[in-house]
Amino acid sequence: MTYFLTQLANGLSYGLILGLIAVGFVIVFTSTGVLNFAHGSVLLTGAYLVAILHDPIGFWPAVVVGILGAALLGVLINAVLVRNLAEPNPGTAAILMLGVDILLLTELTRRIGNRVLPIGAPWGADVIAIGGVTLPTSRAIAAGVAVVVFALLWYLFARTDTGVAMRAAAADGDTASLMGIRLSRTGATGWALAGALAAIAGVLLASFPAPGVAPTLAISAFAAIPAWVLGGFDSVVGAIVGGLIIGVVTALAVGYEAELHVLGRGLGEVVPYAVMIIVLLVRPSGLFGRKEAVRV
Amino acid sequence: MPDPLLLVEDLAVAYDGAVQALRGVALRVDPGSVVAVLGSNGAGKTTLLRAISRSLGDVGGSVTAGRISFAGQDLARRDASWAVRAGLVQVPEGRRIFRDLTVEENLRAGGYTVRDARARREATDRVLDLFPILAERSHQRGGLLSGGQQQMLAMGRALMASPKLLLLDEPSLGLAPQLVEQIGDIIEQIHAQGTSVLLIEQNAAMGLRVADRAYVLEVGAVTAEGASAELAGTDDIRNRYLGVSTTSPTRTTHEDAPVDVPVHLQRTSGARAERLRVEDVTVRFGGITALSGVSFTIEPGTIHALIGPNGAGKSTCINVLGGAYRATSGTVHYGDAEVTALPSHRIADLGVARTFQNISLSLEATVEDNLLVGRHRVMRTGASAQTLRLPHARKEERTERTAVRRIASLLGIEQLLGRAVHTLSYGDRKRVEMGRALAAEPTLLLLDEPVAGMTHGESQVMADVIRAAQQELGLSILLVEHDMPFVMGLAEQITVLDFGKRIAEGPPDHVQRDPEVLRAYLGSAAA
Amino acid sequence: MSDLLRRLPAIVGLVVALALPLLFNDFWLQTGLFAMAAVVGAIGLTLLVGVAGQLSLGHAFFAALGAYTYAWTVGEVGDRAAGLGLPAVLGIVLAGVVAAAAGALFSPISGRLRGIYLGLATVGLVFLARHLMVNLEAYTGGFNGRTVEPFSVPGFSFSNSDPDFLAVAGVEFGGLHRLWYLFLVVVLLAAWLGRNVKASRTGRALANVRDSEAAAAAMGIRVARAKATAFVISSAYAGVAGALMALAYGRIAPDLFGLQLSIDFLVMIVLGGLGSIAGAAAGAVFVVTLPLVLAQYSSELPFLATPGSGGLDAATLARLLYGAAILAVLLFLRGGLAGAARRLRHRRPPRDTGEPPPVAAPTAPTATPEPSLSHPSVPTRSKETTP
Amino acid sequence: MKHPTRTALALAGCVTVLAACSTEDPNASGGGGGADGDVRTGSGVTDDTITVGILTDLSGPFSATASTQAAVMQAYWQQANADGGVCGRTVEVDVQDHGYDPQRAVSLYRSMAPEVAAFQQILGSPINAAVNPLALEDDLYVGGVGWASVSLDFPNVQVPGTTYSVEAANAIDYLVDEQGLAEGDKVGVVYFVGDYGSDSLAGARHAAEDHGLEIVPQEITPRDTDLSAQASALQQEGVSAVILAAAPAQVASLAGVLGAQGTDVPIIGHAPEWTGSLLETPAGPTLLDNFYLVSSSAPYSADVPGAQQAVEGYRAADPDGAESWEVPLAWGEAILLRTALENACEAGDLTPGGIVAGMQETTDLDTDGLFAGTLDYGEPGEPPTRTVYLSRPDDTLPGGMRLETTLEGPNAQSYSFD
Repeated sequence: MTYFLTQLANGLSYGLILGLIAVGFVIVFTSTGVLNFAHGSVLLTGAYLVAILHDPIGFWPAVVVGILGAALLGVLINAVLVRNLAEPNPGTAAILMLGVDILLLTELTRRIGNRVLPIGAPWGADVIAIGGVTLPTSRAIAAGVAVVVFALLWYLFARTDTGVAMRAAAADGDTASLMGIRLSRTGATGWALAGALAAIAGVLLASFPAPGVAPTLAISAFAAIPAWVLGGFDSVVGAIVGGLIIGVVTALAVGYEAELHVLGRGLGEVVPYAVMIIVLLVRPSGLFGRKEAVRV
Repeated sequence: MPDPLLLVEDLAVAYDGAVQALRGVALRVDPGSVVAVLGSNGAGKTTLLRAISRSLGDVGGSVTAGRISFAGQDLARRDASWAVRAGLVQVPEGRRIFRDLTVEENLRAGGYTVRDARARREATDRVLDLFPILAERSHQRGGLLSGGQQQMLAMGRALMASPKLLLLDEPSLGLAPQLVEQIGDIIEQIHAQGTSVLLIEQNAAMGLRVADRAYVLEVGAVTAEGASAELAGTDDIRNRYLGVSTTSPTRTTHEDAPVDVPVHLQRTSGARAERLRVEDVTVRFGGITALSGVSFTIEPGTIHALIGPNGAGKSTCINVLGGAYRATSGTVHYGDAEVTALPSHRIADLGVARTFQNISLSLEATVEDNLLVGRHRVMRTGASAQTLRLPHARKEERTERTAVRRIASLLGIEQLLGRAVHTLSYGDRKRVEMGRALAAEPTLLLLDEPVAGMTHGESQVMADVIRAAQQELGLSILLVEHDMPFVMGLAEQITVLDFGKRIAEGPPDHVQRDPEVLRAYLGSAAA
Repeated sequence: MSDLLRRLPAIVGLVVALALPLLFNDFWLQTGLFAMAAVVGAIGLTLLVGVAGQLSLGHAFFAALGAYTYAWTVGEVGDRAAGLGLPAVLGIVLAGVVAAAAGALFSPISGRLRGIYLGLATVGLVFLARHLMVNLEAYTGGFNGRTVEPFSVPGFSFSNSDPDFLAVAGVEFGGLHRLWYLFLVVVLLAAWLGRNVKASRTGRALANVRDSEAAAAAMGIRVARAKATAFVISSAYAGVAGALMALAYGRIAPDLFGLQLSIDFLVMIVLGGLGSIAGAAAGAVFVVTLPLVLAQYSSELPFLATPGSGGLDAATLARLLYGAAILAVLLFLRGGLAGAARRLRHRRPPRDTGEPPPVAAPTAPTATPEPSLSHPSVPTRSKETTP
Repeated sequence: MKHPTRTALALAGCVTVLAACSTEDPNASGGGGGADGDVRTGSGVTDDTITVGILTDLSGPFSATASTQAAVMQAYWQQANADGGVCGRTVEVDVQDHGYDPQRAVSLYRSMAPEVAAFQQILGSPINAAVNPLALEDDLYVGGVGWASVSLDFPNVQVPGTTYSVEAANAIDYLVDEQGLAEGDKVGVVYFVGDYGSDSLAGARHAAEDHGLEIVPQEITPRDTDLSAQASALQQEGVSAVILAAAPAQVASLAGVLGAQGTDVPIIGHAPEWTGSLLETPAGPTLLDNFYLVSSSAPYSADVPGAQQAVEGYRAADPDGAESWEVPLAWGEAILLRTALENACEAGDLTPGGIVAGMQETTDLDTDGLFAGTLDYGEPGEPPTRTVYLSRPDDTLPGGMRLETTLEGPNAQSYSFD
């Protein structure tokens, strides 16, 4: 039982981080209609900034720089590239982001080399144990940070003008612009938010038990795609729930791999996608997605 | 004369660089006045508003000539956000409230441009004062409000920016009579508070009631203007909305003259028109009842029209018949088959074809290919035979191309067969849409506003085409249209809808004199 | 006359394709094989994405299925991984058929989801494929993969043996040369069939579904089935492309069919110009060969650092240039490569028919103002009636 | 779909008939190029030069390790050329980047194969899977591959030391002999999906069976950098030791979690998962206490002459180069190729096939400790040695690893490659 609870705790904390990444996908998608294939390299950029700066300027200032840097990167990608597409549609935008991903990842790989850059987080390698259930302290902190970030997001979207404007723009951009809401600005805000969330997730993913920042960190953003799809493409809540589901399912699949051996080795990698496909079979628009309205 | 608040001079607008939606439009709104722009569907009313509120770009339109100035400022290089900040706020057609946001959040989005907290509080108070119901529903999601409440929310949302000029796009669309009255009162109140209003209306009764001055827009050009009281009395308006007089001075023979050479359409099968019975059909969407207990019958081989003011439920009715919408209750039978139980493509298999109000052709494909899509149902060879271009598939393809050419020549678009649809004018697109439906060899043809946005000459040609097709193919036709001369000259039987209910039925001359119909169109005064 | 003119580029292209093996070294022959395999897959994907408006990132799954089906069908009985020892021609056909069948199995999802939503759902297939490839060791050889029997017909093998020596016009025709012509035949067939599909009743129905599902349904088109059909067709193409890849490699392993392959296919058709068969082919050649060309030339630049020194080395530069090339096409070429070519052709007056169409333009094609006959970006659906 | 094949046949037929074709090989009699003096030469060899190829990943995910190895190899050949070259010829190195893309690798192989005498290195397991069969067909020497057993299937491939399976079997023997594991104990094996991980698992299984230990396998992917779930599972099973076949990120993660939750068991890893910077991560203390490395090549700071020469040689060429396990390994791999070339030269056959034969004639090579044991490539299908190095982390040394001893346990000897 404690074993189960340990895996559950692991899964939930990991799921919350996945949620942070998935929310970034949702926000970029709803505010500018872009499937952000470069989300992973933005995440890596944020984490990389923290890793190289924590020594000279201290961890917390470095985190601030990392978050701002990733946010700025997002804004620039949107302003310089996405908004200047010759043929703006989701398909070309997605491929554009692949191009961006190639550029960012190549350059970061070159800079990082074969080092693993420590993130320099003050929480060390401790583990919390409550009644036999163990969880790395950093993971508990990560879960806490994620919950706080989600609360802030909720406040932003429900209580502030900017947030309401973003939701309005996502729901009906055409009408929102008639309210004086500049779609270019909500788009920029969306990219900035997504970048900031990615940087936070990057720092959390690079801290213990992970060793630090390495180029493979960028791939971890892909793990959030099933969470995003499963939650419904345009739902922030869905992304968080999706993250939790994927996190828990993955942790359990790994934890009970021995018992599930009939299904083949390496189950942890395929299970998130299997869950995603099953959910889509039952609910094609995901758990929390708006059903596409059929209008004539 | 005071300096105008809004001045539109010689405005021309085109979509996708090809479709001319407005030309030479001039219009002025003086401070403190209410101005109405009347016109039927496709006349370019919404385009005009979008040009003023700087939101044309979102839908692929652009101003090709003329200028618009607001409070002395040229709007040419301004965006929608600037316009709102300058005090020019639009309430879009169909309300377009944010359904997933609460009432409060909707208002908040409306007040987005107001940075001053006190000004915003005052605006909120003013709006809640005007619409007390919104205060009660403050925490409900917008999508849960009734139609009238949604309209109020949409107007309240716009008023949050404390506009100098409020642009209202068809505020009465789809609302019950007492609500329309109420909206009218509210507009007057808004006006009394010092806000000028530019009102776009299809409901002439409503528009003429609240406006000081009105313009009539027709096929992208202003055809009449004047003080509301004067316009309301003219025969022109009566004619345009009720088609009482069948001779119109603007009517001329179109250059594409009706087809003299008889073009013969042939059926590939022996299908025959059946009786269509609509029984007690009700359709609800969220809080709105779009159709309520509507029944009528279309006899085989007749032309039946469905008319009524905008929002009366005509399109909803056609969408139920075509299978795009589900009826909440009631049944529709075509012959022995129950249409209401079938998906769209099965209804099509029964021999029911339709056109769409908002043309839905494949824009990048050629006219010929679009027409061939209509033949989908008729063609028989399998996909693999076509892919391998086996002889019989090629033969069928040739036959079908000939058939399509025949339909094109009936519609006078034969020379356009090789052109991509997005290069065509609006009127030609309408014809292609009609051709695609005819290509399906229907026994029942549902036409949703086939001549909206066409000139009288063009619509006359269309009438000839419809009549010819009906005779050649022995079709039943259900027609939804606002162009009354067109309807009155074509239909054998007319059903009139208002606010989702059937209010009259009968032959044209009977319907034209029905007091209920007059009231619905022109308001109680006219009746 | 004008018909001949219109076909001239195609004819010239065909002659060039037939002649190239006489000039190419093994490097370019091998690259050409990969490019041609990619062309087949890209044509299939453009039928799905460009014509039917559906997105798929699952192409690698179907390619893998095709590759392994071929290897299994043709593989020797009693080899390390199972095989049926059937004729190679059957192997290629089965590769398409099995992939199509798998595509059909996916129809509950492919028929119900639209566009980008379907694209993300299909990502799952790639991971599923990998799981199967690694775990079904008896058929796939597991992680280390399995060898692929060369293509052969009785008495002639498309490899370096049987006949052991073959020369045409003084050039020795080894396995790569022979495969080149085999691939060329498959590519031409794929393009021809693709064009027929596009121009057929099915193709028109798919385009109509893309532009308006409601209108399509009203014309009697079964929307869900049309979407599933498009998916099946493109799966079959991917399966054949996979079989070609297997032949080009000679040995297949799960790593060859990762998500990157799916993404590459998508890059090909978007760069090439959605919905255009020629565009898909051009995009495939672009994506397969550009990194190689860039690597070739960037290594000759003098200012670059040596690998391992941490400076900007040639390989990194080539990769950066490749990324930049993708951005450039998307930012500056409307309608991708096919769109640019179309504009080039439209630039000269239509009555001028005496000369062949221009092959290359001296200036950037985007410099010319867009004619009104351009490709609309997104079909406008301005007015929506809300009931 | 019958149609396509018929057309294909028809077209193939046309080509055959129309073109001037021949099936007589005019060169059939003369095999393998011209002879020069007493040394026969083939591709990549002229009177003054021998060209060797490096086909590696300079722009993809393994670009960091790959470019270090390429730089070390180039430094070696530079030095070798300065000392007079091989067989009276200068050795030129042709480096090409495949970016970890198998298609590019195969194409590049096609372009390099006619121009090189041997491949000093072909790097990346999907690349090896695709290219090695082609190299076998062309009878070309391939070096610089990983230690996965799959390489032994290719007689033309020179494995730099023993295999992961033998390393893992040695590790298990060591655990039983020195760490007191006994029958019934459990050993966790956390391994990457793929040839590397599964080879390690196979070796561990073999030795565990002999000792009556139970293996608890956990498969992971390079993407898994948080191994909390795996660590918990291992703790739950009560393992007494862990063998890890992964990359540095996984070492740090697993060791960190195991250490933090108080699972004080030895963790044994393979060479590719070590980097000195691991000691700076939160897992550092645990690694110092519990980590062991089994490897075929000596660590960077190993106190053996071969490794010291390698480090000196590389430092001379690039004073700022990386201080990592790649240095002695890549240097040693260059020595392996040099030996093969010299053997071929002696035999008077510098054709590709002659170089492969030269490699197979390397039956008793002592690398001054660069590789554990003496190397014998005389028996294709068998690794050249079954001896491995055991090293421990040491944060005072460059590269962070101290060479402890050599191992050659009974199960390492009995492991069979069939």
